[in-house]
Amino acid sequence: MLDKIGIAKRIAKEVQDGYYVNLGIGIPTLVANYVRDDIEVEFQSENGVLGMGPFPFEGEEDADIINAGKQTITTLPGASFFDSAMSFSMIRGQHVHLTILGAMEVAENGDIANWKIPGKMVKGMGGAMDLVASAENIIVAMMHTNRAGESKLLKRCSLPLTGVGCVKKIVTNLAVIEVTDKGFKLLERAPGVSVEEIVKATEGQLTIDGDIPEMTI
Amino acid sequence: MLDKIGIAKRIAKEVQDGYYVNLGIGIPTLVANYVRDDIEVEFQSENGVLGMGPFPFEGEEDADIINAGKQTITTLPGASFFDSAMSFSMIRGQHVHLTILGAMEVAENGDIANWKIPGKMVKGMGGAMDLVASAENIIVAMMHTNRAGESKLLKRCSLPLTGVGCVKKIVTNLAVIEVTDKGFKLLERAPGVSVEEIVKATEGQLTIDGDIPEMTI
Amino acid sequence: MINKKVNSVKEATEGISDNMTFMLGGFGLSGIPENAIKALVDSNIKELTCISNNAGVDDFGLGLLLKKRQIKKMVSSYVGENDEFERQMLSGELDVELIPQGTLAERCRAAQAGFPAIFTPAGYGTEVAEGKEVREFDGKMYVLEHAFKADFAFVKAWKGDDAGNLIFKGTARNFNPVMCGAATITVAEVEELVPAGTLDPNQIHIPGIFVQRIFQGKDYEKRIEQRTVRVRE
Amino acid sequence: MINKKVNSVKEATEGISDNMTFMLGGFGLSGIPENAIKALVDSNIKELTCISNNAGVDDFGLGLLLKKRQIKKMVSSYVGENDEFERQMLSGELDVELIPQGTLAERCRAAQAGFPAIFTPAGYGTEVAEGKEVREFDGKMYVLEHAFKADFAFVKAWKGDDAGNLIFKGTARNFNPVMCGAATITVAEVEELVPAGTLDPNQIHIPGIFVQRIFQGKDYEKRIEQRTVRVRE
Repeated sequence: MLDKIGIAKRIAKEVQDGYYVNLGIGIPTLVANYVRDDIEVEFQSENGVLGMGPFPFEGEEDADIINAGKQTITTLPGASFFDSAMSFSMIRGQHVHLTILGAMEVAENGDIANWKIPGKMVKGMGGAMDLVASAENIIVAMMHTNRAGESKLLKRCSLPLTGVGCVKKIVTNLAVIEVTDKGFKLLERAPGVSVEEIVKATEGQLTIDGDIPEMTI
Repeated sequence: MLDKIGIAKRIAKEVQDGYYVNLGIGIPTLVANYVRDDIEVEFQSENGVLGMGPFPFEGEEDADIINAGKQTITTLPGASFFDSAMSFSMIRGQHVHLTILGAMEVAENGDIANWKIPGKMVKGMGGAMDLVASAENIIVAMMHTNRAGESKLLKRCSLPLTGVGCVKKIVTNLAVIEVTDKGFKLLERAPGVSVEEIVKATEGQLTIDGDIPEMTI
Repeated sequence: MINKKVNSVKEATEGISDNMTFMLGGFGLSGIPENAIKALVDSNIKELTCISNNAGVDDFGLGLLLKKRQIKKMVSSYVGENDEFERQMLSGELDVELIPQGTLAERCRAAQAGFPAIFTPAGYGTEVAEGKEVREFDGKMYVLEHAFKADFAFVKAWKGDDAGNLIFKGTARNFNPVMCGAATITVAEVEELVPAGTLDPNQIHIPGIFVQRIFQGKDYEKRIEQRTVRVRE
Repeated sequence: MINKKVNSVKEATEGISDNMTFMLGGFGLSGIPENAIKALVDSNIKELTCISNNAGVDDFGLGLLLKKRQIKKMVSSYVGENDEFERQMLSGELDVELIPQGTLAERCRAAQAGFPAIFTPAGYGTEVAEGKEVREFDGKMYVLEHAFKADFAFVKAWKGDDAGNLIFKGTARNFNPVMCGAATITVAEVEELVPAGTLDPNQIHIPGIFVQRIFQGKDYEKRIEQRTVRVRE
């Protein structure tokens, strides 16, 4: 079974040379730490920066240079700053190749819910609805089940949607799953996790085609 | 009767303190030379400059600094350069207060035709259609009649339109005319021009209300 | 040069009144018009509608207006990090309209650029699209979203000149440029106000035509929400 | 940093072929991609559709492609100053679609920004709006215009870096920024190509994400169409 860092490490393998990537808050943010050194990747943050680098050294924080999680950041050579309209031009115009974000629920048709739980305080969708409605390649990072042990990979989402039919891949603590025309398809098992455990934890239609390899991270 | 410079001088009096102004090619371009010195005005050119100044001194021309007439220009303190989308944001968003342009025909309902003569080589509308569809205040600078002596102030335009119901005022070699709900309204006569001459040269409905003063330029 | 300079935040905010709609730049606490917000708090005007990506924190930014219950409605994409906001929202005192961040930006830009509405894919199939026109283009679905209308836009820039030209710094740029010219009156406050002719005309982010009033801000706090650092090895 | 640098205009124009649609930056002869145009001429590809505000003059700019009859259709706002153009247009050899300048800019920007279409007031009530959807918003009429689709965009910038970031100069900026990212492949040529990290991230006009290939241009002629000067007193 993977922990959060394991999920981030596995997703990092999906990042390819030449990709512009938008990382959501939480596990997705960790992905940046595990991308291979020998490929060229740039990270975009929807508040208006491309070419994000690591956190600043203590004492070098700048209130005017933050990411979408409001964290102080630095930039790398080749970086640029821009306004919110241009930022979403990059996203909506599909210039950003890959979006990695968390979710509360994903449905077998690729629907995603990650912004609102009725009856609870709703903080808002931020840029998530733009990202999922636009990106060609969307990978969800999440736990396979919620705290009550219920599957988060569903036949249909029960929560208000963030976007429809958009998720392409899901990496959880248990598995790597592709979203296909015929529902979820199991691609890889997490180390030490059996196919049976994954089936049990998945409510939506799950296709298992032949031997399912254990993932390497 | 006014010559082209006279028309430009008369129109210059319409330019008010704090106005951003877009000047078309021809007579309108001359207007800049006659605006009062004691008011603050900035000239915009739709190819991407605000705060245009006079032509450069010989030897100081820069191929990268031109106006919409492709003439080399200079800029004044406070000027800025921008792309074509932002330039038309200024125009379409009505941040430019006044547009002055030439015309082949103006109709009594404010329609304007100034870009195309069927059967002749058509060069294109450039920014004129955006300008006339957007500006709150549009003044047309033109001769009252064409070379054949026919009125250019018509009941309806005969040429393909550039914009509908948009012209607010017309300054010709003979008169200053306002476009109202009830058609053309004569405001001023050019020096030495009689009301009768103006009536004769105007095909569209022309309201003459009381004594018509001779203009001062 | 058309002079946009005013001498105080008081002069810059002249004309504000109850029931108005304001746009306010900033993302989180970065790039917010600190001086204008303080003036709004001091003015005691109320029943305001505020279009702003976020709603500040309890004791800073728009949180200061919320605390004094001057805001009737917030139009934002994300409103976390604010207990008083949560209390007013859950109690029904505060009306909140949540819209996608890119839609928020583009509805401002539409107002700036004279577009009545835009078609965006964001929110299609979600409750954000409920009651709105949707349309298919090339096999993809889009939602029709309208340009905002606002009385004042309050923005914060890094540098500005008397002609109203603005330059922003880093990610403090965010929503500030798209709000310029998107309201009837745009008020810009800057960290450094210089005479016209000082800034490079080639490097202006927002030309002065989109700004009605500009003033030299003061006492910028520029608070950091998430101070994340790494250790020097 | 994702490296966009290619070493020659030949490499930069790889993949061009007959029947393609190109966007070309520039206003008049100012800010046109001189190197790319020459490469297109040398390539002998034909039946091209060119989206460009103007069509050059007889012996420069797009006029060079017209002279060799490589262009099937021009999409422009203004096409004066070109005798060969006039001859081909009047003889029916060349198809010409004239559209308002602001509409041209915004149909590029729509493609760049992922919008399928826009509502603009320009051209309402004229032949430009014939056959197009019109709609009233707040008592004003607008025409629905669609985003362009193009295979290549050729743009010219003043400075650029290996990451594809661009800075333009003066009014040579014009249509170049709005065409970046508006085609499948954007090719930028620059007067000065510098290593990534050299340009101020705060002063980039077009971030490299909108550019697929960038190269150091050469032998810029930068011709002036109307040399207007005043006499030194």
